[in-house]
Amino acid sequence: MTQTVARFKVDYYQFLKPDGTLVDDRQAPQVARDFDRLVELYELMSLTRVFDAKAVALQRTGQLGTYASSLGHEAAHVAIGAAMKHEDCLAPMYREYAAQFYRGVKMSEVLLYWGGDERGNNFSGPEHDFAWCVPIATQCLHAAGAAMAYKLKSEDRVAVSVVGDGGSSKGDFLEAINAGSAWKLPLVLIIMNNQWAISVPRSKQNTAATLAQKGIAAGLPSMQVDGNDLIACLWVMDNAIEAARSGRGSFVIEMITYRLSDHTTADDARRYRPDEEVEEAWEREPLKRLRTYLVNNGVWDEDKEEALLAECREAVDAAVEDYLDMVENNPQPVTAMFDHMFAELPHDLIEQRREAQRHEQEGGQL
Amino acid sequence: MTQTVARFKVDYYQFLKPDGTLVDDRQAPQVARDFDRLVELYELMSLTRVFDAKAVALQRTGQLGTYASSLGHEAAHVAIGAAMKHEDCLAPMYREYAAQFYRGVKMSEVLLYWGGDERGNNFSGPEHDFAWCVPIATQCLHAAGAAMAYKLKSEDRVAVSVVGDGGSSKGDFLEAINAGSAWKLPLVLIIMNNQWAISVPRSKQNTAATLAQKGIAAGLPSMQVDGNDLIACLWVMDNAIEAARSGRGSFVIEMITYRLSDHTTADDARRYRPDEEVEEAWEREPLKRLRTYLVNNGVWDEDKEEALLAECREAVDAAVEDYLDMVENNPQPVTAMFDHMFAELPHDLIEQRREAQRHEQEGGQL
Amino acid sequence: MTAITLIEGVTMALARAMEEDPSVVVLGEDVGVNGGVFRATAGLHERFGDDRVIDTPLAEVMIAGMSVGMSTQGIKPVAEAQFCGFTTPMLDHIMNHAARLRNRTRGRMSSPMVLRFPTGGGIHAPEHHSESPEALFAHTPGLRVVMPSSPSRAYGLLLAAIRDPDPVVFMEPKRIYRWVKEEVEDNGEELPMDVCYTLRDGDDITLVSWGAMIKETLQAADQLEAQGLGVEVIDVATISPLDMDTIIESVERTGRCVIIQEAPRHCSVASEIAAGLADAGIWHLQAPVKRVCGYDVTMPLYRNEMKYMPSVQRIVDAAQQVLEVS
Amino acid sequence: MTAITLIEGVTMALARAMEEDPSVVVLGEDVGVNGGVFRATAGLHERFGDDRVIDTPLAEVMIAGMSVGMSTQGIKPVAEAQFCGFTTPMLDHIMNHAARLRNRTRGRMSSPMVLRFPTGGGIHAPEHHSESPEALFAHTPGLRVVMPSSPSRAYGLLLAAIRDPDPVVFMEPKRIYRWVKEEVEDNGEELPMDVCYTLRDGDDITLVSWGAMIKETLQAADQLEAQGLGVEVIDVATISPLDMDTIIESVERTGRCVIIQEAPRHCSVASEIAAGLADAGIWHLQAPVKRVCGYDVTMPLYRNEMKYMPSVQRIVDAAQQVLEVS
Ligand SMILES: Cc1ncc(C[n+]2csc(CCOP(=O)(O)OP(=O)(O)O)c2C)c(N)n1
Ligand SMILES: Cc1ncc(C[n+]2csc(CCOP(=O)(O)OP(=O)(O)O)c2C)c(N)n1
Ligand SMILES: [Mg+2]
Ligand SMILES: [Mg+2]
Repeated sequence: MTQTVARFKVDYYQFLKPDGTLVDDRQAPQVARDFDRLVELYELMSLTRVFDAKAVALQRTGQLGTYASSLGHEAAHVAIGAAMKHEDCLAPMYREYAAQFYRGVKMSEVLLYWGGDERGNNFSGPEHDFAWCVPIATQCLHAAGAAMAYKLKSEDRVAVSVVGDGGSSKGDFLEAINAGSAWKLPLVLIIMNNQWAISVPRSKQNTAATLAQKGIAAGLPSMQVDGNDLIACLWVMDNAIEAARSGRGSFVIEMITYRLSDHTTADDARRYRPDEEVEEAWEREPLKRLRTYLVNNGVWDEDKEEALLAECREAVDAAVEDYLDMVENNPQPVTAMFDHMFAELPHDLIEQRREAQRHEQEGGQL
Repeated sequence: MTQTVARFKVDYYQFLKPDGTLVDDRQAPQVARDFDRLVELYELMSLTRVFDAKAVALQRTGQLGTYASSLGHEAAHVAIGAAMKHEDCLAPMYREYAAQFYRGVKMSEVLLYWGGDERGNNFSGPEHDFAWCVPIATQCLHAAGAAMAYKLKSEDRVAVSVVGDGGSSKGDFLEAINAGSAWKLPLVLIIMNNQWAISVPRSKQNTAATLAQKGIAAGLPSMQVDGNDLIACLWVMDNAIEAARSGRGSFVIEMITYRLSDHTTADDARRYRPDEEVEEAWEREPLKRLRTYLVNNGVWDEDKEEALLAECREAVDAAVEDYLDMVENNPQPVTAMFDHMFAELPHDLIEQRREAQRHEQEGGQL
Repeated sequence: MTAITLIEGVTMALARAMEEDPSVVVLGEDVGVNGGVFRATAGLHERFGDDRVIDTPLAEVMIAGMSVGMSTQGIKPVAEAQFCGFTTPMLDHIMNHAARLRNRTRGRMSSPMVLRFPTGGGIHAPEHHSESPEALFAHTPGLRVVMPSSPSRAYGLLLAAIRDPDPVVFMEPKRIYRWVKEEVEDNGEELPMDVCYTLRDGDDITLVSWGAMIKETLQAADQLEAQGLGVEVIDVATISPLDMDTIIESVERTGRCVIIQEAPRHCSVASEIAAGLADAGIWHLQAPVKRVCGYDVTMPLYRNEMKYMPSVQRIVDAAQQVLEVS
Repeated sequence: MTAITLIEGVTMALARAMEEDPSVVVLGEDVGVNGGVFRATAGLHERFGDDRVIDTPLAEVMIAGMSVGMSTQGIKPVAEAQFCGFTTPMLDHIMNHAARLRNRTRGRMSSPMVLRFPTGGGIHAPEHHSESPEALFAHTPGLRVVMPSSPSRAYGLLLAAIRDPDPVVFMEPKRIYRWVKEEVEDNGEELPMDVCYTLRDGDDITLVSWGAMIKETLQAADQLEAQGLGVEVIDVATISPLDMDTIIESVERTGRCVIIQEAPRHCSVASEIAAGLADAGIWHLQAPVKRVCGYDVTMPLYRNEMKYMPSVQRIVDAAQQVLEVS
């Protein structure tokens, strides 16, 4: 005898179409009418895009190390930042700058990090936020741990983590989902599906209809959202975070977007994906549609746009200056690699630190 | 706008009720009428149970190391063995003796293994079958790799792996599911949900309705089956394995059973679970219901039962003798720990091997 | 004050630490109601409840990763790996995060957590239950690695580990969990985590070991002393940072050193100690530095495990070889 | 025959092995159409197709575990970890299965697979891209560990690794992927995986190193030779099993030894070599054995990475210190 014992579904959310009009005026959520918030976030998205172009340029001219661009992810990223409270905890992967800017991380700190200086990780964002995380998907378990800490301490805080379409294949992410379910943790796990994991397309990660359904594995509410639609991202994130905060457990959200840039500046995406795909993806990018929407609703115009871009360029230039000043005029001494290993330097490192210092003074360089 | 983009379900299969009658005569699958097969498997289940009791007794008298009993899992285990072809590959956890016996592993080899002698892993089952696997869930990826090998070589073979309710929380299992989906591997993954992972109950692994739904994460057909119902287990396994063999990808099957014994002989389950739960579980155990069914259908009786048990005891006693003879009269020399490390012993081990040999001759013992 | 075993020292330290610091939580597989497969957490669940003594799903990556996460947010996780062989899936989070968080963030964050687990062979356990992976942890910058060999050191060092502001790997030599009893006062006094412990003084030879091999090392010392020799026995106990000074100071007097460990030899802690002697200790050496180790093979299943581990005889032989050199 | 770089030696060996043995498959993240992030597998996908050059989902545990599985069923996986730092999640399957399968089953099964990955610092990469974890693998019984430092050794040793019936960890020093070009004939000839390679003869001092540090070691040797000293330079190349004989034979002549590695010092390969000298080589030593290593700290982000790694100056200093002893 057969008996169906469980049923599940994945819903997809989109409110703002690529052409900048609402899918359905009557069904649009309240946030679609919160123009102050939308304009504020549009400005941050724009700043992020200007920053991004500058960072790539810095790398091309040898002033920055490898850099991972966030081009095309701005709506999704900014929504993550905007939906969180300061006391919530963000465990990012490595390109969610807009979320971090919203939370207080400075552009110069992002540059410091990619500029090969650990001080970038000692950023101005919430001090309980995690730094950028290179080992893919490991951050998801750190977020689960943070959520567990909040739960144990009865604090009304939520942990949020982001993983890529590629990273969602990794056991760390899948175990984090399970942990969220096991302890009903205040945890929001976001799969940033930008269709590519370096050169590996989404279709090679697995053959499932969605990535969101990974949450079903552990019985978590799981949904897809148009990651280029700020309104949908905000709506989904606001709801998930507040539900998590109020004790309703963990959520899995797949944000569907597109990596418009190379994977990082060390990558050349033309080697593995057709130009047409990228061109087509540009049609759906998040800034243009939001701008159209704001213009259509009379809260944005050409002048504002021009002023904003000028402002962004200025802010970015100032950040670059701060960054370069830091690494050129105030570089870390060799001893910095010792001084943060432990709260108190153990005896063996005291000796090695002395040796390193001596060598630096002798100008010892490779 | 919301749009449902994917729907899933988990079905549960049961044909033979705990009281030994069919749930529904008309819906019973053909195998329910294949009495030759059912009797053969009943005999093997019985043998396994006799073996199991003996192994526990050996451990209690110091003649065997820690032993993991299979008490209560006999139907599920035997169905796994019976559904597979010789050329298929089994990657077991550590208690699926009945599956392995069906595939040619000798009882004396199981004893050798738990008796602390690697020769038990060099067993008489298919030489491409994996040995018992201690690091929980890792075997699932070995099975995925085997399935990949068969696929690459265009061989019509299926890999089968078993993991526990506890083990199903581990990234290895979850990554194996994903691999099965990514490459449409001929892979059948079985979650042997016996309600306990040592002292941790199923409910603490996660709060999902089923464990089967983990397969949905990667879009695999996923189902639950009464793991104490041989007919249902056979039907589900037969179908999954043949579907996998014919190119229809991977399957996730949750078999619901109960660990009637302690976790291993090193465990005392009374510390963490109530007697009533165990007593209640005995009501659903697999042998009795199958025996009733066979008796009701006129293919089994008291005499046969008695003869079978006598036969089983004899076979088990012979196996114990073989085992004891092996470890007592033909123990592995100290050099055995060197001789299988590499196809050819590297120079550093040649020296160490000599040293070990010298010490053994000197009678060097701790 | 009663006489307790090493594992009781562990339990006593856990209880003490949980009592004095509400942020301390114990987590792992079967650590709750069951009290741990070796009973190291026995009684803690009853005493401190579900929120402080946490049974986890069966997922080591998760245990390690969540411990890192918790440790950054004001919780002090004392995570248990059920056996040494199951720490391997934890290495990613331990090596790549716990050991690095403070340095990565220039001190903004840190990962004060303890990973404790039973280690070593000799209890007739299955595969992966009997390994000695201390070198893997000790090779990783940013970790402290500790292995006590007595009830009092188990108590004092575990307290120190839990109170330490950085991640500590605390390895428990399970073969001697119940070897000896010792009077240990539950006074909350920790022991330093950066010194070796000299168990016996002697001027003819230095035997260096740690963990369960201290047992055979002391027995070998007995045999050598019966021959009228002065044997210094050093329990390394704190493997990282390694207190080479104490060892070199001893070898300065004895001129001879044998290092005993259960782990395989290649690139091991014993190698590190010998290398330290080949550098700063070279002028004191009157004989080759011998390492008596597990062989460089997989720990055998239990019928042959004792033949894998250094025996008293092998230690005595090595010592005599070293002593014969004049 | 054309002059090729080290990484081209890798690619040439991969192509050769795939050509001669249809069971060889290459798998990993971005190894397919993209040809690997360093281009080590460039051209292979075009030439051998989807079934032989396999892009995997992003899951290192899976890559390692499936490679073990495949290797037992007649496929020879050559798995790539994209960077050294991402081998950590693979350790469980490599240490607990690949290294053990043959022994576990008394030879019934084995795990002939290769795990290859770029290692070491100096290319201005992000965190976790610049580590030198050879000691972790070398400490594990059952694994061969190889690290070439020249195009010809990359070619010959990788061929040997792929043809070997047991698991081999093949580490590629990415800083010197394109350092020198060398004429290497694609003749299918493998090199032995159990000997050190002596790059220069000399009677005053022995410098022992491997991987990318061979570059600085040779430069240090140049400086020392300019002072009229005879410098023997040994490229260990095959870290496990370690050919101590060649090293001891050299030190027998020179009496002095400096070991240079990028990895941190504690419980490292350098420690093993020094320990070997403290034992079997003790009577030849005329001076302390010095190890010039990465410091026992986390590899810094790129602005300071060169200050972490042994510089030519540090090597020369150590050599001079050792040479001063009379
Ligand atoms: C564990 C691990 N493996 C491999 C890498 C190398 N790597 C860096 S980014 C990346 C692809 C990530 O793709 P995805 O998860 O989709 O995120 P995206 O970069 O597209 O945002 C890979 C393979 C890594 N950083 N960590
Ligand atoms: C990776 C790993 N962690 C921990 C253990 C110790 N251990 C052995 S069996 C077991 C419980 C397994 O429970 P489950 O997966 O439900 O299988 P069952 O024993 O119930 O059949 C544990 C924790 C192990 N063998 N491997
Ligand atoms: Mg992606
Ligand atoms: Mg179970």
